[in-house]
Amino acid sequence: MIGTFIVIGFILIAIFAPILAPYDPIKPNLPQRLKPPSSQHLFGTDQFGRDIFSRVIHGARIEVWIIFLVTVISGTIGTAIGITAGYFGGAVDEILMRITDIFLAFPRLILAMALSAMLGRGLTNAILAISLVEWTVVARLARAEAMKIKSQPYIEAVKAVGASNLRILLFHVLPMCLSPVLVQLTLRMGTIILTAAGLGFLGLGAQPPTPEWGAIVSDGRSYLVQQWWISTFPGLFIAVVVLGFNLLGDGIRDILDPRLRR
Amino acid sequence: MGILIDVKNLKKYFEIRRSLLSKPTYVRAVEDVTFQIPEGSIYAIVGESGSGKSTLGRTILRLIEPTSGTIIYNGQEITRLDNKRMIEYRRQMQIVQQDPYNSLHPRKLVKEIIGEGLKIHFKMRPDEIYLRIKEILEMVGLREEHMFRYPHEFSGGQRQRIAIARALVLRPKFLVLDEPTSALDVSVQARVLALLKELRERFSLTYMFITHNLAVVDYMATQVAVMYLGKIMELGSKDDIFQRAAHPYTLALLDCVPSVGTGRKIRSVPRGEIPNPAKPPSGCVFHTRCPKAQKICQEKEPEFYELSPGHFCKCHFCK
Amino acid sequence: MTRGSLVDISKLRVIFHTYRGTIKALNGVELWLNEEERLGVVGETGCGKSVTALSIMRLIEQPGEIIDGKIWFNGKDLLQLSEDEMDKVRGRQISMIFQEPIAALNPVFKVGFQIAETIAHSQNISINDAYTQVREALEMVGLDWQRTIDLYAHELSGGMAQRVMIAMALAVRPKLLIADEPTSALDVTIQAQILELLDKLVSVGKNAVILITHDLGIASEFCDRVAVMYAGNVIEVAPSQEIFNEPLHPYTKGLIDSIPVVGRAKELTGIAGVVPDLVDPPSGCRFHPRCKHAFERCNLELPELVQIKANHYVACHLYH
Amino acid sequence: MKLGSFILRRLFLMLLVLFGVSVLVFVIAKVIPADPVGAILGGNAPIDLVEDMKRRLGLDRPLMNQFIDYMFGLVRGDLGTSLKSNRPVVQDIANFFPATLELAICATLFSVVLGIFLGILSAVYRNRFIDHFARVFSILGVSMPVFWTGLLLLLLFYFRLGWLPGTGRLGLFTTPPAKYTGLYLIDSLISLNLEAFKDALAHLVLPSLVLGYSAAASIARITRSSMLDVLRQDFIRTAKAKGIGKRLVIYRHALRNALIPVITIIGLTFGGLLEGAVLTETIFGWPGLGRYIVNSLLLLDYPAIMGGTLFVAVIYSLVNLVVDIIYAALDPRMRI
Repeated sequence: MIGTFIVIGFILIAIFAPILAPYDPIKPNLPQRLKPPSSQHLFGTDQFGRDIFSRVIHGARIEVWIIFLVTVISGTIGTAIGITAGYFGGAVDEILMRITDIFLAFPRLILAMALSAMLGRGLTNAILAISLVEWTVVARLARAEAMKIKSQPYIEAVKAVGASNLRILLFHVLPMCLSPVLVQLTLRMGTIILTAAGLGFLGLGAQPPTPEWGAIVSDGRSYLVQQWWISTFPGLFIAVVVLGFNLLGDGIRDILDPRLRR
Repeated sequence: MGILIDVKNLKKYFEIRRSLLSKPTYVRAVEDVTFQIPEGSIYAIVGESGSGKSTLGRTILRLIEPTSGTIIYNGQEITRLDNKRMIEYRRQMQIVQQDPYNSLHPRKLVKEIIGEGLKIHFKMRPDEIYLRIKEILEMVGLREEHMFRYPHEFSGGQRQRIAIARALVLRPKFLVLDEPTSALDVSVQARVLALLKELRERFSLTYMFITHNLAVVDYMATQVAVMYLGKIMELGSKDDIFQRAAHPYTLALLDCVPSVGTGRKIRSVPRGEIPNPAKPPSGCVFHTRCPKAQKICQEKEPEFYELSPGHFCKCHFCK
Repeated sequence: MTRGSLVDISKLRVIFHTYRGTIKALNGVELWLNEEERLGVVGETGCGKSVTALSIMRLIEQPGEIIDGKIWFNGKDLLQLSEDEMDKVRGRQISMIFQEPIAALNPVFKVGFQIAETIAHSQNISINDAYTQVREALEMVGLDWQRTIDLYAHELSGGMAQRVMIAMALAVRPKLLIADEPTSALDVTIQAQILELLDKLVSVGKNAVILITHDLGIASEFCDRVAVMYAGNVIEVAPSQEIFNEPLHPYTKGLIDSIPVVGRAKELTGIAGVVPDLVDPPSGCRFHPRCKHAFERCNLELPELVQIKANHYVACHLYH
Repeated sequence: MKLGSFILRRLFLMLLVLFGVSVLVFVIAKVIPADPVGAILGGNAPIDLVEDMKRRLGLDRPLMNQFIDYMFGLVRGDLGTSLKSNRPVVQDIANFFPATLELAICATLFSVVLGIFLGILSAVYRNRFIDHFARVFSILGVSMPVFWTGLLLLLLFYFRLGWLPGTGRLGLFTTPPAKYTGLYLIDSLISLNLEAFKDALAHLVLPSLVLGYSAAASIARITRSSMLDVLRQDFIRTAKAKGIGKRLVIYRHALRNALIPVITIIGLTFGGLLEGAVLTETIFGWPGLGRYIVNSLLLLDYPAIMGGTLFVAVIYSLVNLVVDIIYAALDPRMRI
């Protein structure tokens, strides 16, 4: 429940960011630099005098954009590769899964870092990099699902009725794989934000002055001792939103797992 | 009566590879099976788990590709037809599977489940399809409004009726019934079996009835084949098997059936366990458990002796 | 208590809490048996026969709950015992075997250890000391003890695993053995072996048995008396020959008319309708919506289990 | 499958994957960047400087030749020379890795012990206070960004309270212990340098805490669900029916089964620790491999990037291999 509220709130903030944010998130306002939180600047200001609150609010848009694109890209690639491997099995499966293994041989963040840096630092390439890491999760799941579904009697029944492989794959196997894949993607959304923020923090993701949350935390590092607010508030937002996604994910898992019902 | 299904020397081996590097072993699920199903009969295949009865049914429909042998349907060899040409035969040969809880696509409406085959095989307008589905649902004892429900809204018996409707809506001639009632309670089983008998009369169908339950065989079948470890041990008419059984395994199976309301009976239960089908015994595959086993049984596989017309038995001592 | 000298269950009610609502699984079950007696409990899926067995063992877990009733065993009401006292009943005075024998054995311990553990608990000795009795237990069930003792559950066939379960259950010499569908997962020849083995061992050990099964043939052959359950109630109890040859309750009759019997050609009638949803069960007699003989009272009042003849009880308004 | 042949098979697969990994690293570093030299030198660099740089990087040669050279180098254990430090990358890794290893080991110990302990308590006392506490603890742990908790703890315990040292592996005035393993805790003990031991330990507390917390949280979550899963199995009902009592049912019959899947998670967690180390090391100025990789990525130091990522992938694969073998050894069902 709390999770749902947080996630909905997060999305609403992203949608209405231009209305909610009192100041421009990017334009410097040097006279107002490094002001502590006050009624004028709820979360204080940074070294360029930009309002942290406005930057964080606009940051929500960026995070939503990241989640959306990564989910779509990695979901599509992963599902396509996963169900092909799972349904056809044999050599196709062997090859596709070894490729997946290669991507899985890296710790995720490190692979994302390398990809992002080599593609050229920036928001779009960071999204691409994260997608190229995330698809393996989807692929493994989609493969397992496809294999499970393929051996179900109702698929055999469709075959008995005379359906072709392509028809079975698209109309019968794919729809059944989709819902676990969507659930998995929802469960991963928290992780996606953490990865994106991590890249931003390291300077390998979204670049200043883009108000990406991880990048803002990084901005505040040098001012940590005196101007603690610059890093604290965006970090808090990351934590709360990821918490929201994780709570939501736990809730979905409980509903889907009939054994846990009570 | 003509022969509808003629199976010759059919084999189906499954390859088991323990790892990439090791040599594969083979499970001989169906080992050199030959038999004929006369048109209009209910041909029962009886056996315990691992006997290959279910694999046999699927191989005949080419849901699993045979390793070798031939399958002749209505005079036409279908063993090596390509997918395109096989489609027409798929329409004529249908299957009802064992587990009604997994044999219906959980996300599709009953109308879509039954209509799928119609869309593949016939160029029909939606209203024609609708009428066909309605008609078949009524024949299996369901109602028109059931079309718009999902499988989970039905009981096991009703689901099995939907599966029967899915098979029959294509107007097939031949139906493989793979343990169609073993997942059902007896009171429901009785009604499904009665329905299957009635539908056979009505559409002059031929059934291949796969089961482990001899009492159901006695109730349903006209012909019986008894399988053990991939091989047919004995086959004949229902009376051949139930009155004049010759194979020790058939006798043992008959003996193991619990009696109802007549008190305890003394039985000769075969000792030991069913061997691993990947490592079948030498000679006669039943010799490890057979009360009559002699030295020859370990060494030589018995021939298929014809005891009387149509009654065959694979045992050295059945004559 | 006069009905049974070993076990007397009365008015047992069990519910399960689910998202869909409360499942009224047992609706006042009445069951009893004497020392060394064998009682078959038969019924179709969801009738509550397994729940009854688990209730006797007090193994009903969340989200299930025993809300009412008494289970007298050997002079004590099991439902009043503390958990510690109950642990002295389980595995000492009452043993249980289950339907899926391979899953019922712990996958990471060897068979020998699991048997020794059971013996150790029942005799209050150490597991090491109990190992000396494992050989005897395995030989009792016809297994080669040297080969079996070091195997894991996944290395056993279903038949072997059930033998191990029987060895475990009977090695403690329980007064009562509860067998919950012990052969339903097995092939007919193996089923016959297991039943024969159980028959022999139970006769020698003088154990009372509650055999839960959906197969009326097995109950009829193995048991002295048979209780038929429907939708959470025991609806008829009679000596096993009698219940098949002279059934009284319309459900029992319908059930018997549904069973195909080898060599006895008859039409199978089955029972019309479906088993009720126990979240919202029918009022009165739970069978009345499917009963050909139902009249007004059946809809209003739950019939009690009353004695009609010697040892023959039925819960049906037709006989009151 | 015998354990031996299982290990052989896994080793073979790992070699195959590692070959793919080296190809992928090559692709990432040499194929993806459109204009690496431009990226390093900036767009307006004089042409001869660009040419020189290209020659130094070997970029003037066909891709295939570059690949062959790279693979031969790998086989000889030569990862090239860092553009920044001008030292062989292998030597750099040898210098930086022990710091990361020390940190990862401390964090692993902390997270495994705490995570498994909390997970078990949580499952056994399901829906009781301890369960609620453990669940809050773990969901916070997997939700809070490591770099943020790190900064906050640094602010509190170093800048404000001054209880713990802030950055680096040792204080400015502590002489590093003689080098045997590169792990300061062990080296200082071997050389009986107690001063250095205490200092190194103090420096390890905050980073391992930050790094270990999120790992502990995910281990606790997995342990809990694995334990709950096992408690629903048939054999638990059998154990209860034996009357051996709740404690034995849980600690003898359930725990061993529940810990088997947790073992694999520890392998994955180690990967998490490696990536967490990148962030933690950056915050705590920890001279480890993670920071080395970040710096080389920021500077586009190609040989260092390739060597560093490749090395991390090899370590990660090895850890997962070991974990798989332990798994197979623990679960009798794997040894068919």
